[in-house]
Amino acid sequence: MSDVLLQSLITGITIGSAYALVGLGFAIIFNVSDVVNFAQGEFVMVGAMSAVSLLAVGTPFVLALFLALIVVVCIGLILEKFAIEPAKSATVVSTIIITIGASIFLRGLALLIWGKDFHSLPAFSGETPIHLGSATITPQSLWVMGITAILVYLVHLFFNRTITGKALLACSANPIAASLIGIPVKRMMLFAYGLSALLGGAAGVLIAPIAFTSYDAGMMLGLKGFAAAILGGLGNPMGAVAGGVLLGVLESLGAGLISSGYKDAIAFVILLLVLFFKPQGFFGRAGEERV
Amino acid sequence: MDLFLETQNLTKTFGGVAAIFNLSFATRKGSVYSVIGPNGAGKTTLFNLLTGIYKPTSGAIRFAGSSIVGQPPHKISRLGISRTFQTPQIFLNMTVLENTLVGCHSHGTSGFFSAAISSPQSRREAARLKEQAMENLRFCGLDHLAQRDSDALPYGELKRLEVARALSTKPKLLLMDEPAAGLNDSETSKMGELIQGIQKLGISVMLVEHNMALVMAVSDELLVLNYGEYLAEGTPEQIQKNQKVIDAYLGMGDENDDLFD
Amino acid sequence: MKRSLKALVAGFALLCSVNVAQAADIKIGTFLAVTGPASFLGDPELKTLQMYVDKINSEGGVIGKKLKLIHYDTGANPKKAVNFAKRLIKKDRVDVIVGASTSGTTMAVIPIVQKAKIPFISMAGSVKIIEPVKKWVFKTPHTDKMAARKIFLDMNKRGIKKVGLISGSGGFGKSGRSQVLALASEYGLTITADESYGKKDTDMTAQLSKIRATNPDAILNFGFGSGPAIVTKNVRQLGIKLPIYQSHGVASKKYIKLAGSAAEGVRLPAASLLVASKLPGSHPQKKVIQAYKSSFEAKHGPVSTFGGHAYDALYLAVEAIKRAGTVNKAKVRDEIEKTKNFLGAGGIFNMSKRDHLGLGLDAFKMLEIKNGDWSIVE
Amino acid sequence: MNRYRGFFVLALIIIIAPIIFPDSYFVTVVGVTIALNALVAVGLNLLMGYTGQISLGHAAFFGIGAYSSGLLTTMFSWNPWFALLMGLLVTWLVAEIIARPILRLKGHYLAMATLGFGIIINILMVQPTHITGGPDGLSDIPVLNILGWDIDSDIRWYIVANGALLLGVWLALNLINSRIGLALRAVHGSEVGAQMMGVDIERIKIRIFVVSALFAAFAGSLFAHQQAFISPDSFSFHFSIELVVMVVLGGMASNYGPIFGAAVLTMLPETLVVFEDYEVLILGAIMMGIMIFLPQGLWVGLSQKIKPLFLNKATSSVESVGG
Repeated sequence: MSDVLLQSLITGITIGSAYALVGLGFAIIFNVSDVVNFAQGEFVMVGAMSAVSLLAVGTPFVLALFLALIVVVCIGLILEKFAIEPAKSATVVSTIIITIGASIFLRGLALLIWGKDFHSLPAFSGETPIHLGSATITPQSLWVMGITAILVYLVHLFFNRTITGKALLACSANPIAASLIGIPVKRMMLFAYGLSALLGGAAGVLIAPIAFTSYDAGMMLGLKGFAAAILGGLGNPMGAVAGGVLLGVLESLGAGLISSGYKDAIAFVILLLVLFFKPQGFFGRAGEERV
Repeated sequence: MDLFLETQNLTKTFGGVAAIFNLSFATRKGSVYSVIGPNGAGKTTLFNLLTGIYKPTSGAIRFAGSSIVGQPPHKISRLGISRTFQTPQIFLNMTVLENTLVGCHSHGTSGFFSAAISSPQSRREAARLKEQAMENLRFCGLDHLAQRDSDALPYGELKRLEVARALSTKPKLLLMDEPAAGLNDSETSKMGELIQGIQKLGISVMLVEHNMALVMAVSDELLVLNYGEYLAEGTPEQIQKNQKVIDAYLGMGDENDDLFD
Repeated sequence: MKRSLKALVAGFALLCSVNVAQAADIKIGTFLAVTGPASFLGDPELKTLQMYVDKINSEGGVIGKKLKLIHYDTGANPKKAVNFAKRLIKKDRVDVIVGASTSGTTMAVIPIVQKAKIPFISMAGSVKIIEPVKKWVFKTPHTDKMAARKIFLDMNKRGIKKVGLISGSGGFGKSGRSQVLALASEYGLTITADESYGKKDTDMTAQLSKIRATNPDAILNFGFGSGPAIVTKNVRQLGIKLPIYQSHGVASKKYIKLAGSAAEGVRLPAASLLVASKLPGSHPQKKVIQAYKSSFEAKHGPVSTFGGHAYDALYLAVEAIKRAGTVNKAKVRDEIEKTKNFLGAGGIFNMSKRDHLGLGLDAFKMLEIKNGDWSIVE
Repeated sequence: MNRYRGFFVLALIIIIAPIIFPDSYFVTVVGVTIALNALVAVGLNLLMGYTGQISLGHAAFFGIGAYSSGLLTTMFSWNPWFALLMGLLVTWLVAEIIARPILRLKGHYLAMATLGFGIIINILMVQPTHITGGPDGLSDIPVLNILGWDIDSDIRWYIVANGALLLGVWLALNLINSRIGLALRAVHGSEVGAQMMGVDIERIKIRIFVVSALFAAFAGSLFAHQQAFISPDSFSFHFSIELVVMVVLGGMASNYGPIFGAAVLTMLPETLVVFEDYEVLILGAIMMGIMIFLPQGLWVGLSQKIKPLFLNKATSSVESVGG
């Protein structure tokens, strides 16, 4: 049983890393604009799909990954510019519908461009698994965990050490005050979407060698990312990362130790319980609402 | 006159900082009792404690002889305390009359089922409540605007609408949080008359207000707070002569309310 | 408000008036999961139908009439399938329905076709579609029950006693799972583990290490989509050396491509179509299969058995219409039921009152993946 | 009375449509789907549009209704009407139990929690195959019978489903115009404000959540009998989203907006089928477009755009008379 436990943990952290990157994207966009971007999962899909296409036309591997990320960032910027910005005064519910519309639109676009097949990317550095006792870990898992850790650290530094990062946080705290002290809120919004798209795209190319990708692969990852962001306390980037890893581990422990059929149910039951007892998520700001 | 609303050693802290500290006071039935103090003195926090929106960290609140600590706001409202807000909490998605009708909520009994089938009993009740609401609108001089969307109302009328709505709960005690804030002189004097009119109906009033002329004109008694603590209590004349009060206000600099306007 | 009401009424009027079709055509209705989670079924199915309807028309049609194909995309949603089936019957007034990529959409429309009394040939897998027999309902793909039997026979031959089962939580996987559980003891097999995974799951190592802990002799996976490829990869990543069996749900080259080298040695039951060129010249189906394969691949790329089911369904209907000499629904139905020795892509069909599929276990070949290609296990 | 004017117009459209277009697919088949979807949407609108509480899990209640009817009539041969009542009862219980903790959440947290609830219920439909039939679903759900009248044809279903819709709209109309309705809208306007007016906001949110769940469950039971077959795919997360889109697209906080939204969203795929692979793309674009340009929804948005056309005319004619 202990090897099942260990294997479940490894799997959980790998998949959880992808959730974490998607969740981080959710948190960043929410921070700046109070919008939950349901098209976040589509960034993941577009990243992986673009890389697949670029490789297919003979682009060198690293360049293909790099260009794929640029494609995703462009999609993120376009989304902000043409769907989010024009609908500025929209309520929570209508922004939800807009981003769901955007996610359906991107899926439709992907369907036309890439068709309905599953695609896979080659692993970054071979497929020979590394043995840890009776459990194994693939090199790609290490890539996923490692690059996720680096990205998360960079985002953390960005928010705490750079002027732009601090300006982004200021926009979230009080957009009117932010614009009064000369922070270009509009450009910050654009930047946030670009950054989230980048993170989503990165999750896409990292996870594609493990999980494959298809035009409709984004939906589920988007949902899980949203759950991760909520679990960590919306608007708390590092909370979202923790939430993502936690969700991944919960799912795979649920599958490995309890019941694979009910593993999603287990993950969501725990999510609900967390919300019931800590309505602001694990790391969200709590306290009485001031009137 | 008997004691009506009283607190004993009331304290409320937010993250270790006391917004209200060890406050004890009592109001009399039928009086207009004002709470004044510099900005940040904890006046709105006090109202939120009295209406159950915040739970006190410690201390007691008694209304008409029984403790109301820990009661949810709607229960406190049904016990007879209603309030208006510093920034009006008008239901902007409704008309003026509908806003006032919500105030009548606790005086109706028809539930989901009889409402959904529009039973004769619920229709009779609706007509009765509508009459009550109209009466309160008339009292506040808003009856001609009854069918108007509330989000189209000028600020002064929004403030009076809040009063009409609060009166519809048939309160014994009405807490008014800066009713004159943002009003011009003529609107302010109208508000003053309204407050006196409310007192004449036999409803006690507790007032938080920065406009000292208004406060001095309508109040029977004043409580002065400073940084959440009791500073002084007394009639307008007594407060105006109180050295501690004068010092506290002078210490705040001249941007603050001029006590001796 | 009134104006938008008017617009609504006008919209109704417009939609209802587009109801003109040429009465002379033989109308073949179909509703497939061309998008959505089962698009890998619906897509080749639709392409096959379109290709062969064109071909038949260019050769002069059937009983002197042209065929007209009317298609709606269900996205594998049973709710949509119900309305589209009604639309085909009521609005388009089709003569026969071939279609439904998934068991869910098929089961959903059965009450409707039964009531409308219209012949319906499904391309979905579940045995529930034809067991018990429904008067107007036929199907062309091999059942999951047949697949389970074929696999178990092969396991018996190899001396496998204990099987670790993993299945997809979709309709195909669930239905296959219940057949496996029901039939295992008949072949003297024990199921040591019974795990599952969701449609969009990305990693199954947790389930597989749990299966490994039960010490099976082989791992059997019932499912379709990307899941089986991930399972295959994960098994090898975990260093599990056991034989892997897959179902006929992965019978397409895409599976080998996705699973890569991990797919080596995987066995699965599948129609002869996949190994057309490796069939002996004497094989009765060889001509049909090779013709289908080459014309599909010339236009659309690698063939899968799923398109073959559509080919069979279309030709079963067309042959029945030819024999009946009319599009009278009852007569066509009777003729479909009388189908004997029909050489299809999936096997040789012999239908009867009690068998609305008409395929025997011999329609399946046991295949093994060797060097990235299918090979026949004898 | 004034409040029923829209109701009568709706009833008129429903009655006239099949008379003008007898036996038309779009009226008697799609019309049934529209009516059932609209019934759920009207209920959801009570919660979302009027009370301001989002639910991304309403497909679950629709499903609970459908599965109660399906299971009790097929496995235990219950009378469909008792099964339907049982479905409502079960829904009531489930809604009541989860409403308390869930409705303490706000905004996106509430969205996530309801979404999670919907997914859990869907898994409970998929996994216990021996009870629910799993992903292959439940077949042979018997025909509904009203006073000896079998509801077994499209036109009969048209009558029943639209009758149910009219009943639902009538109840919703009464509710919204009552003391309760005012309190609900007050909760949407300002929660503290409503509390101070003596509204028990926790209780009233729970009540309306239950009511809107019952609307969904009732429609779900009818759906099960109309389709004669149900499977978990019909009650997935996607349907929850579709329902929300119906309400928002049509226009929240108006009783007819959601019906209009349900009609549009049900018709859209039917008409977009001609675009084949472009269908998905177009659907997404339409959703975004409407929300960007008519954020209040089609119903409210369009009528606001149309009204000035008439008003301008009216005012200008008045001016010319005055001049």
